[in-house]
Amino acid sequence: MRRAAEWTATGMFAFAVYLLLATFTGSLGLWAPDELIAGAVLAAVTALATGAFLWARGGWRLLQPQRWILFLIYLIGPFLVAMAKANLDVAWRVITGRIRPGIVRFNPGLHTEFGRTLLANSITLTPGTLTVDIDDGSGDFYVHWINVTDESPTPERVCGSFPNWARRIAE
Amino acid sequence: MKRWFVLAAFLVVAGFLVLLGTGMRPFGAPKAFEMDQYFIDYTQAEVAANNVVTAVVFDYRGYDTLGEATVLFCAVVGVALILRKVRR
Amino acid sequence: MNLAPHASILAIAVPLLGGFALPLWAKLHRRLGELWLFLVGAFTAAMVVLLAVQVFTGGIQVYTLGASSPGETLAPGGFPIRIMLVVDGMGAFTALISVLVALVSFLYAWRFLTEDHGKTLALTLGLLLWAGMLGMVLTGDLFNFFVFFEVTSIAACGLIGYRTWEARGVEAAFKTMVMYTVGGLLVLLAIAVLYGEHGALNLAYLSSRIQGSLPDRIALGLLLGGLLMKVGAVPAHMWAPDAYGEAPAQAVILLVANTQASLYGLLRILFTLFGGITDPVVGWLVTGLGTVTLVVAALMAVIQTDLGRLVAYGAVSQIGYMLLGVGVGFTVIRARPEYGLVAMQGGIFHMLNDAAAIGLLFLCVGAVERAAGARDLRGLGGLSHDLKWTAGFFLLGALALAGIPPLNGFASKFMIYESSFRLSPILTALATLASILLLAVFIRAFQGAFLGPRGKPSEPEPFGMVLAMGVLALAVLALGLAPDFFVRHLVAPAAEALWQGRDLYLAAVLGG
Amino acid sequence: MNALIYAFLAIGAVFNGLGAVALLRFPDVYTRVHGATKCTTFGSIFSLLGVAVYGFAQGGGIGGTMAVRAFLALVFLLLTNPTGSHALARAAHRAGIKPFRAVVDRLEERR
Amino acid sequence: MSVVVRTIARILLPIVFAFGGYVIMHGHLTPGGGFQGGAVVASALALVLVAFGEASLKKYKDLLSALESLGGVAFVVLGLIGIPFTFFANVLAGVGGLFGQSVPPGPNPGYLNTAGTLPLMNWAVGLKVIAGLGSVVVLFGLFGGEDDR
Amino acid sequence: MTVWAVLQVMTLVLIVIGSVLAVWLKDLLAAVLALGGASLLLSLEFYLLQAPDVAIAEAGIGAALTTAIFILAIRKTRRKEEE
Amino acid sequence: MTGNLPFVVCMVFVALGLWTLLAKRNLIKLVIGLTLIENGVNLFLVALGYVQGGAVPIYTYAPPGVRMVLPTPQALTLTSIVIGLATTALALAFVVVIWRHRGTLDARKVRELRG
Amino acid sequence: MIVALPFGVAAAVLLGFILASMVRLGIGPTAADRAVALDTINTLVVATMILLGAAFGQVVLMDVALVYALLSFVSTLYIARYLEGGLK
Amino acid sequence: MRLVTGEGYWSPLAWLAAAAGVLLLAGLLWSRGRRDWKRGTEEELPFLSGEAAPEGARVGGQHLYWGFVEGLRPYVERLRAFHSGFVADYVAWFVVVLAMALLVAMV
Repeated sequence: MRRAAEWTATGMFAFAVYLLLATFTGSLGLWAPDELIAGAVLAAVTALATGAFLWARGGWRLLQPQRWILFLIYLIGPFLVAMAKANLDVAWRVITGRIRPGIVRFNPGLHTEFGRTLLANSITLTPGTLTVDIDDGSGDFYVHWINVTDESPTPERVCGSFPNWARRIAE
Repeated sequence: MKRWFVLAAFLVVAGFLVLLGTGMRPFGAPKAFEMDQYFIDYTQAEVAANNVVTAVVFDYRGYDTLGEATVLFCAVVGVALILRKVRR
Repeated sequence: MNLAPHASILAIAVPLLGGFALPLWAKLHRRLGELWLFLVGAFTAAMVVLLAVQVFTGGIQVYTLGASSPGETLAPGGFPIRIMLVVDGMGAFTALISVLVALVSFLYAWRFLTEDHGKTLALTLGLLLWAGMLGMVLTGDLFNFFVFFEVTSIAACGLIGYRTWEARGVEAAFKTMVMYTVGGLLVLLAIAVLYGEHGALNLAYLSSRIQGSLPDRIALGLLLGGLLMKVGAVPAHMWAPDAYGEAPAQAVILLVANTQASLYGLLRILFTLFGGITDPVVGWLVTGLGTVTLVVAALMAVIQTDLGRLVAYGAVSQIGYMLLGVGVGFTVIRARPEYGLVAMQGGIFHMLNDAAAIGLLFLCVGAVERAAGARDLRGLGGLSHDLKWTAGFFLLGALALAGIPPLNGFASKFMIYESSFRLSPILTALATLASILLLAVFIRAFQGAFLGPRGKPSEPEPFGMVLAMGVLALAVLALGLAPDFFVRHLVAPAAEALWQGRDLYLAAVLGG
Repeated sequence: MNALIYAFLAIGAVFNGLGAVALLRFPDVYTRVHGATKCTTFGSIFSLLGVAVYGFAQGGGIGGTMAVRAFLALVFLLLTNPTGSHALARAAHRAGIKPFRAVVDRLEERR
Repeated sequence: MSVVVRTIARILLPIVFAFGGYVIMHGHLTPGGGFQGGAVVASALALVLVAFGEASLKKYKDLLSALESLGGVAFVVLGLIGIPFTFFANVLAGVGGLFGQSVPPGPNPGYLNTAGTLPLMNWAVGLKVIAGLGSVVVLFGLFGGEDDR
Repeated sequence: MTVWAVLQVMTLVLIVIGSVLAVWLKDLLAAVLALGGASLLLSLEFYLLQAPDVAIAEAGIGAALTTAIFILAIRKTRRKEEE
Repeated sequence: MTGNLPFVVCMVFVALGLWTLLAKRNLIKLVIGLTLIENGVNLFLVALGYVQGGAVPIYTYAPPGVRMVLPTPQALTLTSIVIGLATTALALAFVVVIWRHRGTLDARKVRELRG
Repeated sequence: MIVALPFGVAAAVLLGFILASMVRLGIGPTAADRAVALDTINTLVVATMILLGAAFGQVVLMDVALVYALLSFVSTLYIARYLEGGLK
Repeated sequence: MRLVTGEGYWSPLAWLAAAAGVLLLAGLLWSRGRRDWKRGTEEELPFLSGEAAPEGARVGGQHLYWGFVEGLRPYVERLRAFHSGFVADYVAWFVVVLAMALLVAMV
């Protein structure tokens, strides 16, 4: 049962990707009917082939639509701002050459794979930080920080509110 | 002695190659292209495909593609043959 | 359904299909794979023979792939756009050689290869190599020629590396691979140049358009270089003894046939594609390289102690005879047609003789290796006590290759000597010298491997291998005893097709 | 509309250039990964947004498809780029490359 | 590889499959075709290999080689169905039915069910290339793991 | 000189640089990286020459799979070019 | 405008690859050299098909009234690319097996077959 | 045949940045540096391809960029896996 | 059964007839001799400079034509060095052939 649901979800995902790729091809709204049929077949095959790979433990929670909305809000809101700040930060450091790097450890308390991934990628793209390693067991993040102000920081000090966002979206 | 001989031969070959590069017809202005013009003009009517390149690959020159698939198959079988486990 | 008009394409498509499907059948059951191989081989051979009959009785056969009928060669504009198979006498002749060799090879491999997984893969590669040879020989399109050239290259390299449990085979395969790839890429470069200049890939159409401008001539040079390498002319021959020496026996004879298919390509390019502009100097190049090849390879064979490598140098030396014959023919054919024709007939006839005789020798080497587990002449001896058939066949092949009269090598060498004497006696002297050297070498090898007191006892060769060798031995005898029959019915049309057939070839493709 | 596109393109070019400069100027692998990833991702996003806006402005099948393609490329970049740089940084650390003038290296301590 | 890479690989895998399928399927309309799409999907196999370790693909080795043979056979058979006319004749183009529609001349947005045997050939070649390149990568990855030489 | 010509020349120069690096570097991994870069820029050049089919094939086969196979082969052998 | 620069660059590639084969001693470097020659030939083929100001030879969303570049060289190049990959894979398989037997990648030491 | 000039100019600028990254690919002291440079080049090329697709006014060209955006990741991962000593 | 060449012809059957005649003659002569002439004497043994043959001695492949091979050796050694087994040399000689072919094709 769970397997079937996973495969269905994978198929839907692949179908969505296919639909994005094949937009503006026909008369039926944006898509031609034959495109839709072909896409459905392709999505089914994709689900059969890759369904076993897509789902890790705890992936269920990602199927709730409110989390997607939250994710979009996060992407457009705090994430984009942080990213812009990150770039200006890099610009400043490139020009002045003032860096004080180090690898620090903190534990944001995330447990699912998706949550950790989301946080890690956010950290990588935001000011002055770069995820170097994640301890699979304890969930410790090892982060290369370009301007170390605290050798044993709290999560908030390194990446602001991101752990909370990640928890809300993925856990 | 042999080094210089080979170097001279290499220079001859390289010289001819560069001569070829400069001595070809001008870049961007093909001299004879009846065949390609035929493909461009008739693909939609004969093969009913929009992509002329695919039409050439699979229809007009489909036999080449068969050979190419054979090359790939040969390579895969060859790799399997070379990297197989041998009990000796 | 009437398959006769489709014989030329079926001769290529069926072995390809067989090669693709063979692993599937073999995965179901081993016997099933062997049965499938037998069926495919028989059908393909039948198709090639049918095609050859058509060609030798009805002239050049043209087959347009993908058109609405096989004979529809030209597009409305009056130029060829699709790939064509064009088979003339020479193509049919070479295809027949490859059929003979390939069938013998499969028959031999049936009992020769013992390992299960590797056997399936090796048979697949052998089938595809055969298909590639047929494709190379029957095609009438330059790029298609290149594609099948690469098919044969890659399949051959995979087969050479069959012995992965020792480093020598893989080393030979790597060296061969480098050479084949460079040669193939330069051939592709030449084809690209011709395409860029004339906007076509059809051999006949290109031939009618080539005027001898600078790019055309450079393309000729590149094609000559690449194909001479693949044929194995000294000094670019060095991959050949490695490959022939290290590959398993059933693959080596396919490699020999592959060399001859490449020689066919060389001839096709010299006589048909560039037939309008080449002058005798090219013939002198081929003649000179051929002479050097036969002398150098024979001399190198003298000091070899490895049986396989010794025979391999003998094989390279035979390539020299073919190049000599064809080169002499190309040089003098305008000035003295009667000798030129004889020389070319000699060179082409020698292709067939060489395939039979050297193939027989290589198969014997394989049998020796299988029985004794070694090939070094310093350790071998006394094998004729156990391998009676192999000893007899080896002697037969050696004598045939050295040109002892009633056997097949004599007839073709006789033709080559006689006509090359007209061009320059030095060539004949060198060729005779090489022949004598080879006789000495092979007698020495025979004595070393087969005569003497019995060593450790070894099991006799299985029936399948004896049968394979017997077929080639029969061919050697038949070719030796009735040379005129084969020359009149196979070789003369082939030589004619090369020499005077250019106009016919062009007319068959381009009409009028 | 044109002004918006030009602005996007200019921002994209500037940030991409910043990435290249950071790649050249920073002292060690980790800082280079910092500069290169952040700046090129951000710059590429703006470049692609420029194309997407151009496509929407054009409208119709061509423009719409162009916008969708640009958007998809953007999504793919956002997915793959930080992951790739994370993998590289981790690999560099495991390969034994020390951070340049690091004040603290907790990861090293763990081993 | 780390959890980040594995998760992103999980997400990317269906995307790459769908995209590769799109490239193969639309070979006669947009750039792409059997070889290109096959290469894309084969890279997805390479991605699985690198992200989840070599062992993850070990059990698919036989399946891949069988699929490759099937692809090759299908391609030749698709050539052979043209044999009433000639080998590789495009008998399905322009006769109506599945894949048999004709296209209007000149630029157009493209229709999926055109081009005769081309889409089928694309799929045959695509299957072949996926399986072939995939098994090359897998063979390289698995070589020398547990050696009994 | 149009923009197209500028792009063309720059891409060609970049490919040549990448290829020379691939030949010149002693570290085989670095050479393979440079080859991958050259292959990628070759794909860009195909793109400029209006050949998207070839560009996709080159991107998929030349830049991704060839690099992967090369790296697997280097992993099974040795990384540095011996002197 | 750019003249015959693309053709010359292709030839430079071929010469560079040949030079690599002649001068380098590492087996993997030799394979890299083969790849370079192949890249040069591929680029040459595609460059042959270019028509000044031409468009992609695909009718889907094509700009109306523009000449198309020649399709045949692109088809040939596709074939050639796949052949190149096949060659590279097989050659690298040989290299790996040679390494397992000999423990060296130096071509000067991989010469048991000589004379 | 560039239809939209600004995109072409932007692409040319990005190509210049690729040249700068190429320098790091050449001089980078460790292999990790070179890998980072290659990763940067990948991103820049994807952006360049999209820009050029807009510049030429041809949508079909953009598929290449999508393919590359997906596949460059694979080669980066292989390099990373190699550097960290995996890939047994 | 005549293979006509430019100068003359070659007929294997005639040759076989002649060979059969010669063989017949030889057999005739041979049959005139005494069968038991050498049986059982030490003349059957190989002659090794008057020494007794060592146990297990065998004339191997490398011993045949020893002088012939040694006489050729100075020439062949040079050729042997030429076959160095080194891949770059293979390519180098290929490049030489290519250069020759290109130069010849220019004529």
